[in-house]
Amino acid sequence: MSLTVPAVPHEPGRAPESAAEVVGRLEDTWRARPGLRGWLSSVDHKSIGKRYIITAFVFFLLGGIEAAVMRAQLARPENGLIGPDAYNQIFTMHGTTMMFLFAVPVMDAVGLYLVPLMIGGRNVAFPRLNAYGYWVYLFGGAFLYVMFFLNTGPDTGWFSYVPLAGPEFSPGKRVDVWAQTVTFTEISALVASVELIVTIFKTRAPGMTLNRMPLYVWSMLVQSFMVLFAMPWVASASMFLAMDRLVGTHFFNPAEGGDALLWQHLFWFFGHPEVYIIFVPALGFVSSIVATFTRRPVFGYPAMVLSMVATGFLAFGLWVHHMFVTGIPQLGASFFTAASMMIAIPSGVQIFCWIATIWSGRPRFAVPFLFVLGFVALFLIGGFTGVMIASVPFDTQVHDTFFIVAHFHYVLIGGAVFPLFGAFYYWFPKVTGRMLDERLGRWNFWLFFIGMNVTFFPMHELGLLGMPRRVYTYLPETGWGGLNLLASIGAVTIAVSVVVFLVNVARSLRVGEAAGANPWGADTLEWAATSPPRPYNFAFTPVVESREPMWQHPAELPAVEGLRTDVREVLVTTLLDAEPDSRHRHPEPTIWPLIAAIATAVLFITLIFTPWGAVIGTVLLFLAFVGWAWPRGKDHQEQLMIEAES
Amino acid sequence: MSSPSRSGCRRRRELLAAVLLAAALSACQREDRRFRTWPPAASAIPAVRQSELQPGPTTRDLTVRNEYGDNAWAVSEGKRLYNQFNCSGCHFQGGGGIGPPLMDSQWIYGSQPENIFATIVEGRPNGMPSFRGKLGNDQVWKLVAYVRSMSGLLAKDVASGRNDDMQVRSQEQSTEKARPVQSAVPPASQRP
Amino acid sequence: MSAVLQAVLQFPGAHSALKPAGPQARIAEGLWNSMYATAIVVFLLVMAALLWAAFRRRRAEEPAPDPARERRMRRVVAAAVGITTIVLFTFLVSDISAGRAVTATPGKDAIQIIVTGHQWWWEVQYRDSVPQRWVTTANEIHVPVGRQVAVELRSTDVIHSFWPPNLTGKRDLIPGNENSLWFQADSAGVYRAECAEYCGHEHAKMALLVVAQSPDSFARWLTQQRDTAHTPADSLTSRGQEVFLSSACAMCHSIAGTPAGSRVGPDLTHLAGRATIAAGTLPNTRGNLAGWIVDPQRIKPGARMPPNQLDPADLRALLAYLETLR
Amino acid sequence: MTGFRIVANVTELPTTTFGHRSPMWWGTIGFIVIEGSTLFICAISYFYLRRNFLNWPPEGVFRPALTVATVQAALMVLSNIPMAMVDRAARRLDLRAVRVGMVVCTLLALVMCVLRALEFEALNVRWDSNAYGTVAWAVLTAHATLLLLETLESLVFTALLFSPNLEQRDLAGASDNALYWYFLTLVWIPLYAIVFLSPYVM
Repeated sequence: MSLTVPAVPHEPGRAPESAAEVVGRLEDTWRARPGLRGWLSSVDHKSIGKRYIITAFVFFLLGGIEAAVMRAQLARPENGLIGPDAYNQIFTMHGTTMMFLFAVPVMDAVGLYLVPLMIGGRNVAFPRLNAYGYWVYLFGGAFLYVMFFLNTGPDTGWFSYVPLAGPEFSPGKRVDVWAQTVTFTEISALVASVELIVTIFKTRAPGMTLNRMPLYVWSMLVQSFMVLFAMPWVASASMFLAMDRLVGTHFFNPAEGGDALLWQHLFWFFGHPEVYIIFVPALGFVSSIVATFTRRPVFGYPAMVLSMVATGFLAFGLWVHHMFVTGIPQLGASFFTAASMMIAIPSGVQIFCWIATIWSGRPRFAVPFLFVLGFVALFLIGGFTGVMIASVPFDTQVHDTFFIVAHFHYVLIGGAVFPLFGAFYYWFPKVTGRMLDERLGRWNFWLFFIGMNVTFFPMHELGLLGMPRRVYTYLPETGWGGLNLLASIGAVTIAVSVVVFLVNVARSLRVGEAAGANPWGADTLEWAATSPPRPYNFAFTPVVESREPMWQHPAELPAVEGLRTDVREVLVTTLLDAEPDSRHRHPEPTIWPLIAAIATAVLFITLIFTPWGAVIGTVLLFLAFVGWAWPRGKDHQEQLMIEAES
Repeated sequence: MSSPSRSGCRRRRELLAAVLLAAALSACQREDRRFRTWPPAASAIPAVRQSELQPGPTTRDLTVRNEYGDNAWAVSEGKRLYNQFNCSGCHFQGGGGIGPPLMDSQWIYGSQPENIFATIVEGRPNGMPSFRGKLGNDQVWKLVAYVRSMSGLLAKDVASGRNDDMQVRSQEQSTEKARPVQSAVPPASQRP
Repeated sequence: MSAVLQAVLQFPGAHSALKPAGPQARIAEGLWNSMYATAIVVFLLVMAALLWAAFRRRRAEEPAPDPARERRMRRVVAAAVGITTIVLFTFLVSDISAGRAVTATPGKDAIQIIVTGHQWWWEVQYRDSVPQRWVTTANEIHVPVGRQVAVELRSTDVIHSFWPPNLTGKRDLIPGNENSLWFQADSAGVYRAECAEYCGHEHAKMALLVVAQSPDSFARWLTQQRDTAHTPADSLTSRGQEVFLSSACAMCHSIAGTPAGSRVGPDLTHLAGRATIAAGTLPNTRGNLAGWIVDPQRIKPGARMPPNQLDPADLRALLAYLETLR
Repeated sequence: MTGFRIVANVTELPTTTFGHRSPMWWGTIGFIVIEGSTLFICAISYFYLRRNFLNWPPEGVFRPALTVATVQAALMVLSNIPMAMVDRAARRLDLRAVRVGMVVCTLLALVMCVLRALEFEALNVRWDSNAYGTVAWAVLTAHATLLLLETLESLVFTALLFSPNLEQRDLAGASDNALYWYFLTLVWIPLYAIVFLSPYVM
């Protein structure tokens, strides 16, 4: 009763179908389901990606509002705008939102939207899992904000150091909310990383060997591996914390043999790579934009790839430099100093390669390219201060001061948010079919660039003058008032620039110039699809023969035919050389990922209030996954075959 | 102007708003950190009757509501004060020793907040000192809330978790509620 | 640049890493100066290269990737990476040697101090071979100029961090992990130390003063601190002492020589000799003290000091008594 | 819009693949990495907290009982034999053998769940007694969670094998399930050594 490979529906010598016919049938097969239910059951990486990006951007705005409130409070000494309780919640919300709900998700989101298009695929490898990841993320973020508005916002910092965040010093449910939000977002980030790795490994267009992958796809591959190895640390740590708080375990209780430093090791073993998890995709944005706007391939492709991989590895050897003032032995500290300085080398390689690319290319100063130039300036400053604080004697002076606040905002805003805004301007026409306005874009860029420097440059000085971080106010006698006021004025400028961006998006969606498939004359495959792309992305799976397929064949791409068009089917290729290997069934739209995400949310939220939550949640989750996994038997061709054989 | 369906919709919305508001208020109460305001009940020491006899027609006392009993932060402050003011010197971590145990269901002088308040402020015979004038009313009410949490009389999401100390008893938030029983003396098993 | 900004904005320097008054702070400042100068040079070079690359005048028709030019570019990029590596390596070497100097163990004759962090104040203890000569104070360290001070750092609740930037870098106070550091003040003066690890509501108002004085006056100070409090001499101050002992004050504070011996709050035996109250928050004046006693939550919301509704006469007496605690 | 020029036809390619040719296999590897890291972190924490104690287990705590845990460890190793048979049967598309093997393995998984409940007893310490108890429970609970999930998944998958909706490519799922099973049972051996044996030697 063994089964055999099914007979393929293929007639040798048959004339190839006409493109119009294929497109007609693909439209039918891949059509999105109508109505609200259809919307909720979408598994298309583009609709999920768009939701993901918009959600992350909403969190960016919320985090920005929190930042504005903090800058208002700190604008002058002994300000009475908000008290310590509100301030502590707000600065914790700001950090948690920006790191867990904005920066990592938005990078994953853009990747989930772009990567399948860039590698000539129809969708991500596990579309339902993708939808599940999004819903879990949405519920996690919404949960945090609902609790915040109920005065249950976490108030122990985005790093939640024990014992302050432990059961004795943080009564109530605030820190539990934080711990569970972290768990939610870790799940979605881990899901996205598995998703992206397998998509990149197995569904690249035929001929797109690893050596021909766009640099952006490389950056997402490196980032996904980093997520895979970093996120379990914080997920475990937050679980330990929740257990200490809820069932009285002693992970962090020194009196019973626990250890407060264990938390710091676990947290920073995740927390340092986290910065690079945010930063590495930005390198991919920059490389894409630089190539397109200098009209030449990025100089030194192998060096660029190797330096991203090196960054990914080195990022795991730096965590202790967040703990230089906890009293670790000097020899150990020297190792981490060395590692922290060495990671500047791959960054240097990349910056030099981009400069070489720009020098030898023919630059066009469109808005995305402006953001890249701004990125280089800001990231250099952040990088320099990064090298400085790798030095133990200097770090003991500026650790936990506004100097560090300045440093990582230069790295994260300069190094990640600027490229991200560049990416918004660059790929907006692909996603919406319309161009963003260039004039508003320039306003957006210059206000952001100036505001960023006015806000954060004085903070270096404040740190050296002794202003610690995370203070809700300061005394007039300290003399920190002037620079703080300056920083607050800069924050207003940044806020205005973000408003300009929102106006630009709102206007361009309605009256923006229509973009063709490839408005910038770019080199990668996503520009072969229509703007916005159809649900199946490409009528035929393209075949890749170089690193710049769209420059090589601007008019007509080589492609393969033969994937079924009556059901959703995608092509699976081999890992290294991307040779066509098998045809893989793509799931239909389904509501079950949403239901499974609701069950997950019930599990984590009830767990805060009762240990029975584990039982209730597990049962619900089990039911949801049964519904998810159970076959619908849509395709009779395969089914009949197995019945006949058994 | 208001069609039935619309008013029904509005009623539903009002209901929703009310539910949300209730949820918000209950969460506020649990999570509030009120540094300066005092609960109304703290404005005066309630006179708790020591005798059943009373002049005139028989009346019942109004139960005093200790708002700190719904506030996790106040309860944890109470726990801190309990240790700092050396309540543990006699009652230990609730198991009792020199003084009666506080984590069981037996109450000699009553389990209501105002009873415990009176016990702390007035003192009791056989060793419980009077803390009148030594503690602010506010602090006493926090202690009252914590003492009640030790025998599970507060909601579990308000009661404290473990301290960063040696483990001598299971944490308050895992303590099952014990129905208070009036008893003249501590049960024999817990007598020293 | 920082010097210019300072000149323009007139910062006081009692709490600044840029005005070193001790060996470690001086090493850190030296590192900062050299790294800052290097950073400016490198930044200007890289930005010049970038702007030149972007805006240089181009011939009308330049061939895109020209192999000979690519080879030249490869050499330039490799050279730039090489220089980067050398600069970083220089930093590393100078940093490690600086690190050695900073962490060297203090000498045998160093003064031993125990600093204990509490939410949100500092307990300071000078130990001695004779326990009767131990001195406990709060929120203020007195040290002699030119002598090493070894500080043992402890915490009873959450993590705090001890940081007098003019003297030395910071070190965390971690419950369950004993830490220590040493510093030395090279010139007399008052230096401020803020708590540098987020520790809850009043992390912003948890400061400590380091008073560096001549060895003689330090010795006088220490001897005087060993005394118990004077017995009140007049009726007003003895009434004040009565108020202290019979009210909530004595539940938390101790005054050596009186029955008040609780260790919950700061030791007040020599309160009047300290420059500030509420952990470096307010100058120690009669008015501030009165405001602090009556309504501390207005000054430090969340602090553990409860409000005290005292009769005005009692308050006056109490203040008069506290002012005698020199 | 760019046009397309057909250069190849992929109709002949198979729709069922096993091992590293299948995306699901890679997905499973991904989740093995995640869960393996989680277990690794619990194990690291175990040794990190060990440093805070003079005696391990701390004084006054009994060492864990070994009988149940040893039986469990042996069972886990041995269960790989039927699972490897399922894996091979799936690869040669032998539906009947896959059905029989999965029923056996699912029953074994249920037995392991029962043994796991007994293993908690065998630790001889509560999670809230001290950090030793805490971290021993953590290792055991982390693995128990995965075991429970795998048991549930095997149950569903076995039921699916008897469903009329079964498709040929579902058999690749049996192979992926086997891969996860190898991980789950074999990773227990070092964890067993840490939680149950190391208190006798450290």
